[in-house]
Amino acid sequence: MEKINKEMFTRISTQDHQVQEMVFDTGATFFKDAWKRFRKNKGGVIGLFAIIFILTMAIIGPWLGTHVYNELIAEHIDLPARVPFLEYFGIFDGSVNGFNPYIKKGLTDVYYWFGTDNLGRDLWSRVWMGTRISFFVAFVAVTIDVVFGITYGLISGYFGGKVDLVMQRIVEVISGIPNLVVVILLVLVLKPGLTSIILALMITGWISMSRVVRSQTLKIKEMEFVLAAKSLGASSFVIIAKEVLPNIIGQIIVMTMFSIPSAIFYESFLAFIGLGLQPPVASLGVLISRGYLAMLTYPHMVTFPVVVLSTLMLSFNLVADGLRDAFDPKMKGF
Amino acid sequence: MKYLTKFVSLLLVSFLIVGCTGGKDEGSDLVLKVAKSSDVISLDTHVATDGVSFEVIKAFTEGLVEYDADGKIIAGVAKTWDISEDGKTYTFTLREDAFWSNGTKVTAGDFVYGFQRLADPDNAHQYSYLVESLKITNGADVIAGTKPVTELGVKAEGDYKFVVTLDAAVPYFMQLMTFPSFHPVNKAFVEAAGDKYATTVEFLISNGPFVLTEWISGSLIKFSKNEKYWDKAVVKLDGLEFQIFKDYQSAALEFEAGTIDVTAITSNIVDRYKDNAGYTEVKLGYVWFLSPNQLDVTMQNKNLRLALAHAFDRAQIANNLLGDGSIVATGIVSSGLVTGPNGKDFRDDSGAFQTMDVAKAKTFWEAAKTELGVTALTIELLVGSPETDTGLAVGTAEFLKSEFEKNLPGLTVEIKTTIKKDRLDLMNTGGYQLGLTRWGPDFADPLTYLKDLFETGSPYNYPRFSNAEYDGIIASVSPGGDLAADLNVRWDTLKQAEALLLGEAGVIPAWQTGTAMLISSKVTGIEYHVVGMPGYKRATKVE
Amino acid sequence: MLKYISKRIFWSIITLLIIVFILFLLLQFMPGTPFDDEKLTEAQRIIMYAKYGLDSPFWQRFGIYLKNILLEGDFGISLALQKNQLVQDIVLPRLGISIRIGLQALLLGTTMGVIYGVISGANKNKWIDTITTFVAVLGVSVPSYVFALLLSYFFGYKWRIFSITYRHGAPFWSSILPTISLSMFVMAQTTRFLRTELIEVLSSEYIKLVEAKGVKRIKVIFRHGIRNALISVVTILGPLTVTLMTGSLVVERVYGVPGIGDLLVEGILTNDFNVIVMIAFIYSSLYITMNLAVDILYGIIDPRIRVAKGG
Amino acid sequence: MEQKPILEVKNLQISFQLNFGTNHVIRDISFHLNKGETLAIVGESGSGKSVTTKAILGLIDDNGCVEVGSCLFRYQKDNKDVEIDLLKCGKDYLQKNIRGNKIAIIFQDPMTSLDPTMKVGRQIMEGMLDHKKVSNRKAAVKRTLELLELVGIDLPEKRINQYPHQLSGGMRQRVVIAIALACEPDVLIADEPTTALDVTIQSQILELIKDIQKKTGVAIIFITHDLGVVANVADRVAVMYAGKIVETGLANEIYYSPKHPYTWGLLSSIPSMSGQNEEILSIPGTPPNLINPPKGDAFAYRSEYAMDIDFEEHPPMFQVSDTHFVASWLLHPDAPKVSMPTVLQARIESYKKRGDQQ
Repeated sequence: MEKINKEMFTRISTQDHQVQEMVFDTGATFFKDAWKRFRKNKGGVIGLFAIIFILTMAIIGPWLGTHVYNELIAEHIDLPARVPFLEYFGIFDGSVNGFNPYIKKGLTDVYYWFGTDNLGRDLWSRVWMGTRISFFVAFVAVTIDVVFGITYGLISGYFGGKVDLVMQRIVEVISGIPNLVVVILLVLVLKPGLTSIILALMITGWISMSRVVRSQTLKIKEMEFVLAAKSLGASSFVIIAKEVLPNIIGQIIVMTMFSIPSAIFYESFLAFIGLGLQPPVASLGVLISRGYLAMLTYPHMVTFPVVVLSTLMLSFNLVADGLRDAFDPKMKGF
Repeated sequence: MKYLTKFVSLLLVSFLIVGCTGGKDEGSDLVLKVAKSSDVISLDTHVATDGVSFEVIKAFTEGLVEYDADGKIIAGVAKTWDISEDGKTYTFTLREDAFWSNGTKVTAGDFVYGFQRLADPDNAHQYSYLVESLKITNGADVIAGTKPVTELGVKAEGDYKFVVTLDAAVPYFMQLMTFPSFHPVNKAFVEAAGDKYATTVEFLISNGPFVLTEWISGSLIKFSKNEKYWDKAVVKLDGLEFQIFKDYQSAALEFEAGTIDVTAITSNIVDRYKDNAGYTEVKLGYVWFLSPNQLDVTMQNKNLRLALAHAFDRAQIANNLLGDGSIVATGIVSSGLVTGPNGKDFRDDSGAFQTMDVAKAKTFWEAAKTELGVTALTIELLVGSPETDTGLAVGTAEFLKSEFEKNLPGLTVEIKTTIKKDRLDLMNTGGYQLGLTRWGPDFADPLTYLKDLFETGSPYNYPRFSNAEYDGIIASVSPGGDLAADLNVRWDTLKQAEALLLGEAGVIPAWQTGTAMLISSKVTGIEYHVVGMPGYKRATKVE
Repeated sequence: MLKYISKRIFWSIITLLIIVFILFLLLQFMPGTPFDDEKLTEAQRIIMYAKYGLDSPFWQRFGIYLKNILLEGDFGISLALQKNQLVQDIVLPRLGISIRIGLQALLLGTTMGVIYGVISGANKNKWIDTITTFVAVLGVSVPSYVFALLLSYFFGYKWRIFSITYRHGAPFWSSILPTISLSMFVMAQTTRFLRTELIEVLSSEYIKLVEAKGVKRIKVIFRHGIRNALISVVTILGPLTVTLMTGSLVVERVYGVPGIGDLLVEGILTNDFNVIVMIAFIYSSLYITMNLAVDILYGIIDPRIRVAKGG
Repeated sequence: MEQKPILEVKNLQISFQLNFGTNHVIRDISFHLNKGETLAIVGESGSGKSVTTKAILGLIDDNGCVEVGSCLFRYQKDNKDVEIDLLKCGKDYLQKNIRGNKIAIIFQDPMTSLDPTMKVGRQIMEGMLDHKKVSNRKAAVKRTLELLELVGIDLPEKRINQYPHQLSGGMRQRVVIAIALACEPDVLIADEPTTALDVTIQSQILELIKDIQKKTGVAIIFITHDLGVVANVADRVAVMYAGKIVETGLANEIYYSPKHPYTWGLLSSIPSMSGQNEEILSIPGTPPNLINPPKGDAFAYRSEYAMDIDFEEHPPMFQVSDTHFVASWLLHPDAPKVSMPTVLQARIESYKKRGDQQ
């Protein structure tokens, strides 16, 4: 108070002080905000790290091991996991059901970190290669079905009316057939293999994306800024690309994150019933289905791919959850 | 994970509280419980083609003759039988105390009807070709539809005399009479049942040691002892149960728990049970082989086929990959199938072919490359993916790929997996290069392989192997051929034929299946055969 | 309301017919035939084709099939799995098993899901919420067959508590593991959904007003929160049924449950067309009926919709 | 009037924890409510008026926190005078003794403030039954019917069994009021009770509230952003801006001789009641963000009367009369003399006239 003096009571123009106002910009900071919120979500962050780790391992993992990928060594079949150093602690020491095949076979300085399969192949490199393939299948399938789903949803939602009616009938019919049935039949019709699986996943995967995009589009197209753009004579394409799409991008990203694990699951299920990739190419699903047959005897064959697969799916879901919360304005603090 | 376990336990507890009473199987006395990996496809003796169906049919019907435990032919519905001097007429005298489970007598007419029904082209029964291989008079014409079924060379002389006439002497005739397709069929019952015949237990009658009492699709096939069976004194079991376990591991666990008496196990889990008291390996007649399709230009190259034939380690497949009692197939005719006039098994006597020899394989490979004018080659290996009874077809294919690529530099093998039906379709229509397939013997004679699979024009000739000399040899040893009569000469000629076939690498045998079985020590008397179905008639079990 | 329902039913039937057509078309292109067998000759195959009417042109076949289904409820006979048997005779007994296990799973899953969802939603951001949320994420992300493997390994094999496979003699006892495996996803999904709903409901104005009335927190949650949140849980019953169907394909295979999921896979692997179409038909009708039922149910339990439509 | 006020808020500071930082929503406010009177708290949305009242009942969201301050509430419990600090007594105590029972609240939007799945009758009865104000259900029904009648709902027997969505907005708000009155509270907080309603319904509800106060003698805190609404209802008015009270006084003082430029702004922005084409002035700009509250007088940024000091120091409360306080440097003796805009002046004159006529 002591600083108060008469001069301070001169009236001034408000413009001089406008700069002090906190300016909240939308748009560019939208993702920054989302990212900030996402970072607070422990599950999401852990999931993100797990995905990055698994992805890294899928890229470099096969070469980290000491064995050649896909090499069959008949003398080394059915070996459980054995890791140097850890073996002294009684884990990963290569024993199974009470005996140690490494010792029995005289392979004293052979180490397979994840063990070998029934053809004597190194599971470490197969698991990571399998992860790579699962990733690949999921990414390609999801990328394509996301693009298709978005396009479909945008058109259906934006143009509405008869277009929407017809397009939604089509969606209704397609979604009436259980996905798995369609996927199995398509894979068979197209002959089992990588391309067929991707194609089959694609054909069935876009539905949910298109639904979300459509409902969001319906909401957004009634909003004032879109109506304004319309009245200014902007073309539909411009409106969709510049006004609608940027506003539903959050939802799209979240949906995409949810689609990836489901694609991975479908692929692994196909493998499980024996309709997977062409051997010796193996995805996680293939490894699980093969390992499952020996679960009683050599549980390591199924354990490692199951752990990786489950972790991967879990992580994607955690990240998707985190993103959803981050993008969802409803969850905003206040 | 730890939490998950806790959580699951919690779930369970809550579920248990909701109220459940653990149902246990009711303990019936002396019921043999057998685990099967697949369900019955058909109970109709003529429609059935698969192992489980035949095994079931064999348990509730009986043919003219049967195998005993050692594979000798013994009386069935036929008390005695006479073979004419020229070996072309078989006269069976049927026992008069054989009854169908509905009380009617089993008569010669039932056999006549059964044979005719099998051969009837309208039915397109898969095993009708056996009528042809048996050289039953007019058989080929009836199947082709050019003569009515009544012209087939079978007749009933009264109720208890059944006569079959053949165009030529067939050495394996009696063996085939044990085959379920030649079991009697009750005409009146079939016609009364119409389309429903053999589709459910109600529309079925039996004349064998057991009666089928319950068939729950996908889970259970139940038999009880047939009180009307003529030889019921021999049947010790009160009942028989086939439980269906899609997964061998579950079956094995049930075996451990004592709820199952007999189960097969796959190589994947053999290691776990090798030391089990109940562990047995049963040799089966199925031979798995690589079929090089000679409609394919590349596969027409003999050197290539030979290179492949010598380039892989069969012992690894049989002993390490499978390890379930499977053995190396040194030739196409299975071991234990037939014993020759010299008292030797055909397999041992004929010798080992296409043994692994990498150097030799490489030589053939070089020659093949030169002839084909290539430095590198890609071939496609067709394999059925979920082949139910052999989970390991794909694994074997992967092993073969690795062996071929390792030993024949420049060769790339692409594995093509597809469902079994599609694999067979492709092999039937010739749309493949190299296929992994199998053949089970239908009767105890080398011809079951050599003739049916590799004679020019045979419908089962997947490799499209065609060799005039070979066809000549096969014709000469086939029923009615020049050399068919002299058993010693025939034997040697058959060996010669196999040598020719395998020398050409018209086919590349890989292994002969064995099945690792777990049979409870309480059980005795189940009869397993290389050809034909297991017999449960004389099986027994102590409590 | 009645008009709405009849309109929905009409469209459902149209949808079903289109689905049957699509399946028929797909099956047309299936590789192999139901008759491929090691020992069946080409000539015999042609006879078989003629015998079962598979040699006639596509439209004619489809017409006959449609006529048989619609007029006689006849789905044809099995071509490969259980030869010559009426498909409905094979499918219907198995459908019972599948539905029973499905319902058990639905019941267990939604019950547990509601409990967890309420615990989690009412204790938002507390440790118990974190745990239940994590379990729920685990439930939706781990494939059902992995659960099936885990459960059968530990409970069936390691500890020998439950039967490892479905047994006809003990239909309930041996269906516990399949039920649990199947219910995991339902449980997780319900938990997640209910949690979100409950949080939203609990943060709504009317809950604030109830709190302002001085009603106890626990009463607020039970009397108002759950009541309102549960209404929307009904909407996910439709999608959950689909999940159960998909799940049953997997779980029935692992546990050897002789249900229709397992039969469908077998049918597909053996090209048994009639079996495939009938099961897919059942699945689709179940799904469509379920969606319709959910819509109607939603209208019944939510007074807002109930009256809006009624008046 | 030497009776102690029934409710006394002192130096209240509330902040909300957000992802980006702390939002200082309430920045040191004090006010009191006397028995039986109506206090209007007026301010733009976001000025913190709702938060204040929610804080009194302990209803602020989980991320909100009362940093400093007290809220003394005096009431009778078992015929004894009790004085407690509502901010410190714990949620259980609030729930058992205060909420609904002694202090009731009416929310802004009747569309969202009723449980859509419960019949209105049950919603009204809920509070009485829980607080044991009635002995049994039958009595509760009887009381509910009375309440419905009191709040002016016709056919109460029918309405009692209806769901909220079957009622119009005005009726719903009447139900909400009935809920609030169910336990005969000492204080009624009306949080913008008419904002979401049509103009005609608005005045009906206002009349109702006035009427109820007459009948029951309940003290009312009336929160609004619209000074016009409370003109006929309020005994005293407190004007809030950016988490602070900037001007408080008797209704007449605020309406007829407002001193704070913000109050001027608010008064100017009241839509004309006379229906003549008067100039309506709106206040330029938006309220400041309170995560980083501006230094000095928060309103200065929007005020055309801003002075240098406004950006340095927050003004203290200058007392104009016994009841009239203003937080503006303009009342500092050193400040240049400014007077309210002429438009407003004209308006006030017309109000006065009308007021005299009435």
